[in-house]
Amino acid sequence: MSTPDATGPNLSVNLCGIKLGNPTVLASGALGMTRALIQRVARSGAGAATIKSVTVRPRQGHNNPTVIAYEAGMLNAVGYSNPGADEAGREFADIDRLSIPVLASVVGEDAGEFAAAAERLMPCGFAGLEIPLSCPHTPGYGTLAGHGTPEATEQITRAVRAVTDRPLFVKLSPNVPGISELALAAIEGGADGICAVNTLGPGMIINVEAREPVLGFKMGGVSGPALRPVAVRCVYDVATALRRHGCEAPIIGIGGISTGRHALEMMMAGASAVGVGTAVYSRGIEVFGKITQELRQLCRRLSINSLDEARGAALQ
Amino acid sequence: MSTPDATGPNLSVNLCGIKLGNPTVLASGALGMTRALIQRVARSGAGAATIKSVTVRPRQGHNNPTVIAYEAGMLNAVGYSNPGADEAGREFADIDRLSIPVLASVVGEDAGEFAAAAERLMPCGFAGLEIPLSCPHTPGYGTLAGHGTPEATEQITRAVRAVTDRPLFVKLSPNVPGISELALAAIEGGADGICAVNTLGPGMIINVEAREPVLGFKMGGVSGPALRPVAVRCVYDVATALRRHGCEAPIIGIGGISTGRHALEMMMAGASAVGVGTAVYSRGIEVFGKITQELRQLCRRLSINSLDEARGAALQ
Amino acid sequence: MTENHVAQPPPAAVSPQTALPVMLEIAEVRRENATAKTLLISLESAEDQPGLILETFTPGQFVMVWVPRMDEKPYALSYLEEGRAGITVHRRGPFSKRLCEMRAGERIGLRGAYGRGFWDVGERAPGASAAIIGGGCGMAVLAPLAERLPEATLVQGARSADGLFFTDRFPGQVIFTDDGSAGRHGLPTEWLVEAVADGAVEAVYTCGPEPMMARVVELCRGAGLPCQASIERYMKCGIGVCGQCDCDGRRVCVEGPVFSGEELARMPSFGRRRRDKTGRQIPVE
Amino acid sequence: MTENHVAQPPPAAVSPQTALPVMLEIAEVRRENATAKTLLISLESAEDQPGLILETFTPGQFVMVWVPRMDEKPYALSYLEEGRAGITVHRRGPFSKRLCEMRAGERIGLRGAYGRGFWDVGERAPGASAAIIGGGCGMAVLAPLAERLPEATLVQGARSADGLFFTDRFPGQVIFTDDGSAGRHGLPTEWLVEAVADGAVEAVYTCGPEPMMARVVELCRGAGLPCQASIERYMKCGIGVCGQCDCDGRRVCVEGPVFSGEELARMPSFGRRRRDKTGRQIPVE
Ligand SMILES: Cc1cc2nc3c(=O)[nH]c(=O)nc-3n(C[C@H](O)[C@H](O)[C@H](O)COP(=O)(O)OP(=O)(O)OC[C@H]3O[C@@H](n4cnc5c(N)ncnc54)[C@H](O)[C@@H]3O)c2cc1C
Ligand SMILES: Cc1cc2nc3c(=O)[nH]c(=O)nc-3n(C[C@H](O)[C@H](O)[C@H](O)COP(=O)(O)OP(=O)(O)OC[C@H]3O[C@@H](n4cnc5c(N)ncnc54)[C@H](O)[C@@H]3O)c2cc1C
Ligand SMILES: Cc1cc2nc3c(=O)[nH]c(=O)nc-3n(C[C@H](O)[C@H](O)[C@H](O)COP(=O)(O)O)c2cc1C
Ligand SMILES: Cc1cc2nc3c(=O)[nH]c(=O)nc-3n(C[C@H](O)[C@H](O)[C@H](O)COP(=O)(O)O)c2cc1C
Ligand code: FES
Ligand code: FES
Repeated sequence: MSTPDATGPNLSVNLCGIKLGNPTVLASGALGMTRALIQRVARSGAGAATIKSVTVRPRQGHNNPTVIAYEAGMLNAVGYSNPGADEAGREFADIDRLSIPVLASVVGEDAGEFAAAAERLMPCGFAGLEIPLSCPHTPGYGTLAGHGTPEATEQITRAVRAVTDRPLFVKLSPNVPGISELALAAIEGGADGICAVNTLGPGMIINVEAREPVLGFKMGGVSGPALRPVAVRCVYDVATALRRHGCEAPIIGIGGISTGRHALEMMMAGASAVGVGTAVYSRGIEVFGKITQELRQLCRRLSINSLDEARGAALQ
Repeated sequence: MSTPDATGPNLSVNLCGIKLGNPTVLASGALGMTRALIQRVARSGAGAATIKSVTVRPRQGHNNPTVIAYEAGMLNAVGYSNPGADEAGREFADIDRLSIPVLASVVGEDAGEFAAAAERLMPCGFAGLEIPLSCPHTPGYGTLAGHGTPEATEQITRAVRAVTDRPLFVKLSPNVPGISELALAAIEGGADGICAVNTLGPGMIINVEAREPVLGFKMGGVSGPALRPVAVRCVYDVATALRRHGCEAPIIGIGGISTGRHALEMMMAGASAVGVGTAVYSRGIEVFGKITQELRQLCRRLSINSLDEARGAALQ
Repeated sequence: MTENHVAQPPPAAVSPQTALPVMLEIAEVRRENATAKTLLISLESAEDQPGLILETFTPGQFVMVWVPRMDEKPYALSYLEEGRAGITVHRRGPFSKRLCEMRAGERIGLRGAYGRGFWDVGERAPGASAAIIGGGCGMAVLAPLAERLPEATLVQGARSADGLFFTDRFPGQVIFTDDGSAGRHGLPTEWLVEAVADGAVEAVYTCGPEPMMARVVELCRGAGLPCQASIERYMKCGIGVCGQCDCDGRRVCVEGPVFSGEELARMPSFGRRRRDKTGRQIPVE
Repeated sequence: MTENHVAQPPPAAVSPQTALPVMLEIAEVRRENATAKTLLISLESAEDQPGLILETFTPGQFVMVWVPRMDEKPYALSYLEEGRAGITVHRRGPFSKRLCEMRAGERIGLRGAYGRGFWDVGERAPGASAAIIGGGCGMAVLAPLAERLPEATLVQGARSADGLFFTDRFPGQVIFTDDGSAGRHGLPTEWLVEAVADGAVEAVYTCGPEPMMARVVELCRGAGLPCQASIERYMKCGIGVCGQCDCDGRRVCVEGPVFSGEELARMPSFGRRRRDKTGRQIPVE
């Protein structure tokens, strides 16, 4: 899987020891609710996958509509619905039997809940762990709970770091004045890598006939094409800051990636791998294989033999 | 002009005494570099227009590319190129002779420069004045100069308030954790109304062949469809905060408006009028007449007789 | 005859890039039985708010129905006529209750139609020798199919007479009730057992309570008959992205809700487990 | 003959929703004269990076040329052949100097072609009796037009022999030099004065230094001849949104760069004032 294609560029990626055959990663929240769907994502060619975020206790989430799409992207306010860490632990038991590495994703209202959820899930065999501190539309969580400050970032990261040795990624919000500070705080707290970014905004779409916001929670995070340039800039900022601090922590670049060209753009901004969520809607579940194929062709045309050559190529 | 169409809904708007025949306003930076183009915008049916932002001294701005468009919106990093307040004063002399009200827009590196530019320009006959505290891509200005904090907002607003009696609008950034605080700070500083919002991000688009960001300044503010849901939510937040404080200051909602439906959506979120920038590209300079016509038909179909009935209809 | 002639289902219609509810006026409300109503919705203003995909509608596809300030849930289109679409709602919980209280002139939001409906219908599938077997509200899903296959035998099962659907719409149908208050006493699967024994049926389409469908699929499998069933799973996005409607790795909203008997045979949860709103697995029925 | 037959210019091509440079390889560099070179650019990889709008190219349209880490400026397409497009660059300041130093194999970014080119060319406009009058680098703009109007008289003016363009490409052209080092001694406008007097010309297309074009437009106006001129203004966006290229309320990038004599007569800045990068008005020439 991580063996380079004899006839093409080497698309394999090593994320703190996690080996990916290609840089596409299922982003948290798309499909990753069940083991069976993650298996399908693996079959469709993803390099790795992230499960939908899990809390200690079960959550119903917001009422529908929770996911809507407009011409420039998607808005969602799912509200962290999930069956709770115990049930998720059963769902994802022996997850390391899958053909690709799978990352856990856990959230909580405070550092203790983050750590508790991580502790319950990690024995399933997850290759690594992501902690989003950045959801813009769930009261009690993410930016609505102040998790997006450097202090909270460092504190929560430290708490989770204490319960797992597996590679730990902190997922940041694009809706902050200085994302680099947050990245450095995460590294300070013990993170091995950064996921950038979570959804933008939040945004709102109002139906004028109903005189009412469409989403059940009224507002939701923006993903897809609308987010892409902001996400690329965030990755560029984070990569620049990490370099400046001599830190080699990898970045998973997430936001609006739907083609091989987008993936390469994100990697040139400094990402080692790319997360894909909304494009499952616009290009189908086969999007992982499609992106990888396009990336392979593009690298060939541009004489890029390995992703190491591309990573950060646009940084100063 | 402000007389309601006998056969249709009343689309006129009164912005702190500034009378608009319809709610479309040319947003600052699109076309508003010259008096002649503002005249064309007036002929194409805009309710009002804003000039491109002016500084005390002339500025070259950033190198090209300064404006690019991708599938979900536009990125710009013009960098406040302008001929300076003296030359702009000549360009826009007797601007009150135009058939529509025109708003000045001034920026500076500090409160004193804002006030100086305003003092030089207002005698031209501008109907009102906008001060953007929110540009995300010009060092020394806007959010890159810390103008987007409640303290700076109040201070700069107060300085400009001291030099003009005309309606004063403060233009806010969507890239802040709490836009409502900024709106309240602006009102506290003496603003008569709020413009929400300036561009998003910044964002970055990298050309993978060139391995280089496309914009001359590498990153730039995102406008157009990508911005719309975030802008609508910002207006919704600001309107909610102003209501809660019993403040009736009007909001000019700006961001991604290109159809009558978008305009109505923005007004239902709490805006009294709507700014239009990027849509000059996507629908041509005739966009103002098109939006107004679509808005008229939509209001008719929804039995909305005056925009007062629509304004804030989606607020709780 | 093998299952092969239905084994290559067509891909679901390509999703448009927008998925936003379109508000439409209810033109007429019809009572169908003691607990169900049909809302006939005017498509007149759908032109002003583009987004619906009805040109390519196939029976079995569903729409997401939005009641502002409340919720949005999936309902099959039970009618699609010139200028009107209909959903038939069985009163179960608070949302379906609210829909059943709607009156003509009120507006609801629709997006869709989504999903993969019944396929190979009326072209390669046998007409006269096909059976359409509905149970309860499953009749809403099957009705447009029954209209396109007028030669097929329509068999409906209900608890009792006051739970029957569309008795006037399909006069020739075979009716079963659990309590014998109308039609034959018993379950519609009994009809299928006989028909299979007589060799009188060559293809089966079904929708109803999952245990009933599981029995139908099992019978068809035993007899080597092609069969399609429309299943229900909790839905959120309706467009294949959230994963909520998963049934053994298949997203019911885009790869279903109609599946072939072959597919269902490879889905161990069918007839056994579904997921609630949190994603937790719970038993079916 | 009135100006009416060119008075209704077609609208500029509808902009696509993306405006991003496409990086293309320079296939060949040709020296045109002492200070100008032509870059012939391969369109081969344009398919992989869609964005160029060349199918609808009309002579007079321009592309925005990007040199990464430097700047992006407008250049007319001087060639458009199977698989290749060309720009001809006169060395003036640092950017054009950099372009003139480019070698085959290097890549530059292009977006466009943008703007309104010459119109009614070869259909309603007279062929044999048309004149194309170019001065200096204006020849780059006019060359594709001259190719489409082979019957027209092409008149070129230059300071001296070593500033001439395309002498081999258009062998039949009439040449003027300020110093008499080649062709006739004097200005190409002198040719127009004579031709007008002889009644030998029925339509004029021009591009060159603005004072020259102003004189051409004035002569045509006096003679009642239809005329089109391509003008230069400082450009930023190239797509009609920033307002930088304004000339009396017309955006040169989308409503121009080609204007009719009638339009130019209503543009008081033509031949007099342009704007620098800050937007300040400065005298032309
Ligand atoms: C593809 C599909 C087509 C359907 N077509 C019809 C139809 O034509 N007529 C009809 O009456 N009903 C139909 N349903 C069921 C309908 O969507 C509702 O589930 C039902 O009306 C009960 O909702 P409630 O809120 O009133 O009751 P509740 O008490 O909330 O729910 C009753 C049961 O319905 C299920 N349910 C609730 N919400 C959803 C949801 N968002 N998605 C899926 N299942 C849910 C749950 O399993 C729950 O146990 C369909 C469902 C699906 C998936
Ligand atoms: C529609 C159009 C078509 C053009 N076609 C050609 C062509 O085919 N061949 C050619 O050599 N040149 C052409 N130009 C001019 C070209 O864009 C550059 O202006 C020129 O090459 C000088 O640039 P520089 O930076 O080297 O010199 P500078 O010293 O920077 O500029 C010299 C002068 O060029 C003008 N200029 C500079 N930048 C721009 C700009 N971004 N937009 C418009 N004018 C500018 C200024 O008035 C300046 O005084 C065209 C311009 C326009 C508007
Ligand atoms: C429907 C949906 C649900 C999501 N749920 C989660 C989640 O539970 N946890 C999380 O960290 N991010 C969540 N996200 C954010 C994505 O992981 C991702 O950061 C974002 O959507 C940007 O990537 P994209 O443009 O490829 O979708 C969700 C996104 C979507 C669209
Ligand atoms: C090319 C361009 C230049 C702009 N220049 C300015 C400016 O000088 N001052 C300002 O306040 N806003 C400026 N803006 C922001 C717009 O006024 C507006 O807030 C933003 O573009 C969102 O609206 P839109 O989506 O309708 O374009 C500029 C926007 C664009 C696209
Ligand atoms: S309901 Fe979201 S994937 Fe099916
Ligand atoms: S260059 Fe921007 S409007 Fe013409």
